[in-house]
Amino acid sequence: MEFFSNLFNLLNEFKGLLLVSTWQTLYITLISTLIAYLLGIPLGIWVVSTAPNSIAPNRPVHEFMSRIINIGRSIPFIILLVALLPVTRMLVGTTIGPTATIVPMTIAAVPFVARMIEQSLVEVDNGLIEMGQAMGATSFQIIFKVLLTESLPSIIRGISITIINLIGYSAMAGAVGGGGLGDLAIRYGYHRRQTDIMMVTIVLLILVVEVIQMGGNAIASKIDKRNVH
Amino acid sequence: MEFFSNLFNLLNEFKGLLLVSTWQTLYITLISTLIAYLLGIPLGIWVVSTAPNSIAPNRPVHEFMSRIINIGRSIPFIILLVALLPVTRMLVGTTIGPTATIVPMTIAAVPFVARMIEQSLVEVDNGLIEMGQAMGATSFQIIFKVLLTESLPSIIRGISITIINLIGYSAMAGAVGGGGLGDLAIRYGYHRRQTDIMMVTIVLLILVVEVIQMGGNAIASKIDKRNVH
Amino acid sequence: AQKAVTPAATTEVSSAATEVSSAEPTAEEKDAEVEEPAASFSKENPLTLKVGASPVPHAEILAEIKDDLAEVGINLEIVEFTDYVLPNTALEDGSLDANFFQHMPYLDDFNEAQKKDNADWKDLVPMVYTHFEPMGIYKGKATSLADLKEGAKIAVPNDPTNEARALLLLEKNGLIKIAEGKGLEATKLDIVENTKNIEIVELEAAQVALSLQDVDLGVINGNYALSAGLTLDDVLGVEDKDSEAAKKYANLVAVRIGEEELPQFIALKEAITSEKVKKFIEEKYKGSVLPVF
Amino acid sequence: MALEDVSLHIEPEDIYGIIGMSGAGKSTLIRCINLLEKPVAGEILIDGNCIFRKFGKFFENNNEPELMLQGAELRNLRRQIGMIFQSHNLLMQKTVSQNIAFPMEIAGAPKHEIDKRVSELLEVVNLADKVANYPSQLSGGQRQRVSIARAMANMPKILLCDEPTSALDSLTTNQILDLLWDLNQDYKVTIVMITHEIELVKRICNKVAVIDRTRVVDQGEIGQVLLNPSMEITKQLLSGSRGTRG
Amino acid sequence: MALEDVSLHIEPEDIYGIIGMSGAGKSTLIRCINLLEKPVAGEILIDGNCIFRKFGKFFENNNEPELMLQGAELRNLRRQIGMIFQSHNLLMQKTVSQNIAFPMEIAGAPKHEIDKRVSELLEVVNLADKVANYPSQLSGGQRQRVSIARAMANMPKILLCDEPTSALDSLTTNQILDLLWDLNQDYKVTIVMITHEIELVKRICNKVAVIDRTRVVDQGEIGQVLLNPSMEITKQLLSGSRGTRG
Ligand SMILES: Nc1ncnc2c1ncn2[C@@H]1O[C@H](COP(=O)(O)OP(=O)(O)OP(=O)(O)O)[C@@H](O)[C@H]1O
Ligand SMILES: Nc1ncnc2c1ncn2[C@@H]1O[C@H](COP(=O)(O)OP(=O)(O)OP(=O)(O)O)[C@@H](O)[C@H]1O
Ligand SMILES: [Mg+2]
Ligand SMILES: [Mg+2]
Repeated sequence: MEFFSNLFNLLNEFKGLLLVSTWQTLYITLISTLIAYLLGIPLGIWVVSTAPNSIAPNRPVHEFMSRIINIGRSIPFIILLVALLPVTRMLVGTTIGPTATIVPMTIAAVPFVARMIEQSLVEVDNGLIEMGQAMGATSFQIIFKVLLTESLPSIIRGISITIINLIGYSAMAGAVGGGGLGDLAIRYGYHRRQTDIMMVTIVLLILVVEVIQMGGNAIASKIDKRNVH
Repeated sequence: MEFFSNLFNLLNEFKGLLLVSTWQTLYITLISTLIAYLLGIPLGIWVVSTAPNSIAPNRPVHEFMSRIINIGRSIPFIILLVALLPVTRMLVGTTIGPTATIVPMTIAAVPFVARMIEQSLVEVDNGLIEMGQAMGATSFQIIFKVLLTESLPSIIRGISITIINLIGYSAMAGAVGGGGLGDLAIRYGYHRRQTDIMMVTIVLLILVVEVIQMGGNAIASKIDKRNVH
Repeated sequence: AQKAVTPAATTEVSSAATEVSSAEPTAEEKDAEVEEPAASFSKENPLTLKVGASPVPHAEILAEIKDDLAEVGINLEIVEFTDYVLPNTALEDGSLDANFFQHMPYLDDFNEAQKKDNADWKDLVPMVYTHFEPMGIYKGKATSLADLKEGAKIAVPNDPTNEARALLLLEKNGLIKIAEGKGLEATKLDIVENTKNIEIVELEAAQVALSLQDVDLGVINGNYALSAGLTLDDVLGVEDKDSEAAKKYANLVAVRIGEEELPQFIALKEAITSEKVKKFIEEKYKGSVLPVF
Repeated sequence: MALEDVSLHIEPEDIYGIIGMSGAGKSTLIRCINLLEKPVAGEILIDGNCIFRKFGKFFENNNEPELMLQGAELRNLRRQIGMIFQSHNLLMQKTVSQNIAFPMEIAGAPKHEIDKRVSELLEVVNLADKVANYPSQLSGGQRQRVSIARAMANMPKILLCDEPTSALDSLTTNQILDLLWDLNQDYKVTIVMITHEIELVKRICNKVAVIDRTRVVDQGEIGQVLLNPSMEITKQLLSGSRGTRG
Repeated sequence: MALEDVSLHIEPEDIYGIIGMSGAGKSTLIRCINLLEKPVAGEILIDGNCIFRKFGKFFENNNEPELMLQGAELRNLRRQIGMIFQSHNLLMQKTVSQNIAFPMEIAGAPKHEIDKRVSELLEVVNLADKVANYPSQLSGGQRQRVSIARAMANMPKILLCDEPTSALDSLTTNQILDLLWDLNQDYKVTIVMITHEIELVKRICNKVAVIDRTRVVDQGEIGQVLLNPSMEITKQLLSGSRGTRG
């Protein structure tokens, strides 16, 4: 009884903050994911298709892209964030707050996305690529009409993994005023040691993660036609 | 000229710290990856094989495992780290230093690993699972002799992605004196604004990431027999 | 140009203001600013003030005066940071109007370092000093400074503001010696004398209190000690409130140079140094945070 | 895709042919025998033992209990049934010999026995020189031969063959047919074979079933069904092979 | 896997059969024609145009420049060559009609034309009821028919068929052969067809090549090669189909 009335009071007191933070988490991660995929898909495709024995082998380009991706993945997030401050300011006019967070989050996510895309694309049956080539498809057509369509379910599963990874990053971005549930949990749970509000925040985080994971899996299974009944 | 002599002095001064940090990064991430895979592979297999229409459908178990994974992925790393302090102390006798870092790193990595394994396993051709069933294989045999062997190249690619992700986490593990290159870059380069040492550290990080990514890709290509010439 | 602080304007205007002040304002212009009456905001037409702050105790103190400022037409927006670099760069570039997390030695050092890399850097200056967070040496496995054994482990915060301070406190208590002239730049690499072969373990500031069991001693910020449930019984050495340190490390609200006397900041200064805040700090932090006004 | 109204009687030691047009339901039918496919309703008996029974309310005997072999019982049954898949289903990451060894490993045969049997089978299907190759390095017919060898590895009592020689030339087909014949004669293996080459049925089967649009339309001794075809579809399948041009 | 000593002369409007034992190199040979496989040395001409030339130092004419069609030229050539793959190679995530439409989309045909042609082809291969199904929902023979329809979608000038009827019953096989025959007669399509059923070669091919262990051992007019076989392997392939038992 007392537990529930305490919880109720807590929720009442922090309602606004919790709502805003949930919104911020969704806003930051979904927008960054979107932009990161817009940039990461071409990058991933590029690095896969220029690989030796792939559809458009080009060793220098492949190695260059691969190196760029690796560099992107090497730089600790907080350092990337600071290094990008001028870019962030230029793009969104401020360096703090959820919107400003999107810039470093996106840049940090792009190389990860590229690797996830690579992971999905290399699984496509070589026979299908040959089929495309035999039909006279350009590399571009093979990419769009064979590789991407055939690996779509796998790419979707990768998107869930990426979004949830980015939710983790967004907690770090909280350090610089980005906000969001992860940051809220850290500030209240870790810095202020208010375990109750931390718990509520983590429950919300779990719900968000749950929805994204279940949604991703459901969509992937639904669109996957390799095993229809 | 001056640049090089400066660099030389810097390297000389920080030689010890750089070496130790590189070692710490490798130690922390490789051990955590190892343990995380030992735990994450069974978890991933379990969640995949109990899924509807899979080899051993079991809705309650599947949902329970899936939920556990999602919870693991929801909790911000720094909070997980604090929550695990008692466990860490119990397991390694201390809560500080590189070895203590391995505990939260591993726990944070396990659910990620499980999802990466899931991502790889679901790509295995259904016809092969049927083949195993038709031969009278147990679920266990199908898992080991069909699913895991057929998806091994993809799993190896996933391991590179995971290790590199964990290197990112290890930068955060600086909170408990875990050390490592990421932490060094943040503390000296970022907090103390010593750009030169930050640069050197990041170059080392890039090298580590490069070796892991190239190694992973090379092994994956080598063991993949779907396209041998 | 600084007059243009209209009610509707928030961040954008502040950044415009920054650009103008970079044009080396003359003395006359500065005077003009000071003379500007505080009529640009009111309860009906509130002005939003974005202040970056650390969660504890800074953001909590600000939360305490939020209502008071609303009374005079200032909508205080608190942006919490757990980082010590971004609140300064964000203030300088106009993303914030003020910040509240640091002490003067750190701010000086920061301005100094930024100017080295960036000729356009505009100094940030203190607007009001508020409180002091005494740092203490707390018992871990060891129960006194005297019987510290050879090779003992001492945990210190790993951020630059706190690490150097912790090392200086250890120096003051005769445990180590730090190289001359390092001051707040000091890290464990600058220890020149270490007779007991003490091992310095660098941890996140909030973490030190949680890992006390695993080290011989820990140097902890007062507020973190408080939230970890540590009491005065656990303290072996502390920066006391009347010491040099108290003055030196007094926390401050920083603003961009030339804006110290803007009416909204004067209002903020009044609110944050009120009797009410003093009482709040004393009651809430029980001596681990001390008001300096 | 459900089969309708299917009732086959395959006796031990039969070589039972199944013919029908593409898409008629031949593969589906054969997959019911080892329960890879679960019938909606009906009854399957092997050697007199019921392995599946389920009757809807429209059946007379709907009071008999439902039954479907599960777990270890099902696995034991399946280990005695070899299967040649229409789409081969080879493990792409395993060599030819590892693929052939697969069912023996599953059944827990000792290593030396596996090695011995695998080399025998490699000789039999004429792939001794490809022992260490991977399926991606094989021609279509070579893959099919690996699949045939694999199905025989465990000395099954029943062999389900889904178009086992569809990718093989006439010489190799003959060898495989000889092999099936010998298995049946010497080891009393019951063979169920789908094929679209009626010649093959005539040559080695003793019984045949004709499937048309998910129904078994004719079945019985080979002479009865094929030499005096009573059903239209059987006549067409037979005449189809006579050709219209040439 | 390199073919050795191969020299084929396929004239426009030929229906050219290729026979040989499993693993002889038939698929490899046919894949050289559209350069999916790159020969180590040799020369390939289509319609008198050289698309590949490379001679090692052991050849007489090693002073002729190396040549291999690339980029847009290669793609244009390939768009005029239809191919039926031995392993079908259907897009698993696309429906039957999308698979058939694929080469036309690649060639940039307008949508209404694609729709029209796809429904024609669906009728031709008898899959009109499967138009919206995915390959995983098809039987083996149905998949093969999708692959056949796809190869014909673009009205190719050359049709490479790698065992196009291996999974089809005699009735359907006849329909497909009629179709190939009509294409050849009405639209002057050159057809190269691998098959292991010598009957088929006899029925529609005018020329045939016999491949044995990576070499072309015999080739020429059908009557000359098959009716009076001079090579041992040809005799075996012919006799193989006569059967040894029955
Ligand atoms: N990727 C490869 N690596 C090595 N050898 C290969 C590879 N692909 C094919 N081969 C070999 O080349 C030979 C010819 O193969 P090909 O596929 O051309 O045979 P085929 O005549 O079409 O046989 P089938 O009738 O069985 O399809 C075979 O012995 C095969 O094992
Ligand atoms: N997963 C599925 N979903 C829906 N329909 C299916 C599925 N699998 C097969 N079918 C349909 O069931 C029918 C019978 O298929 P089956 O594979 O048994 O044919 P078949 O007689 O073996 O033909 P073929 O000689 O071409 O292999 C076909 O019409 C096919 O389209
Ligand atoms: Mg079939
Ligand atoms: Mg072939």
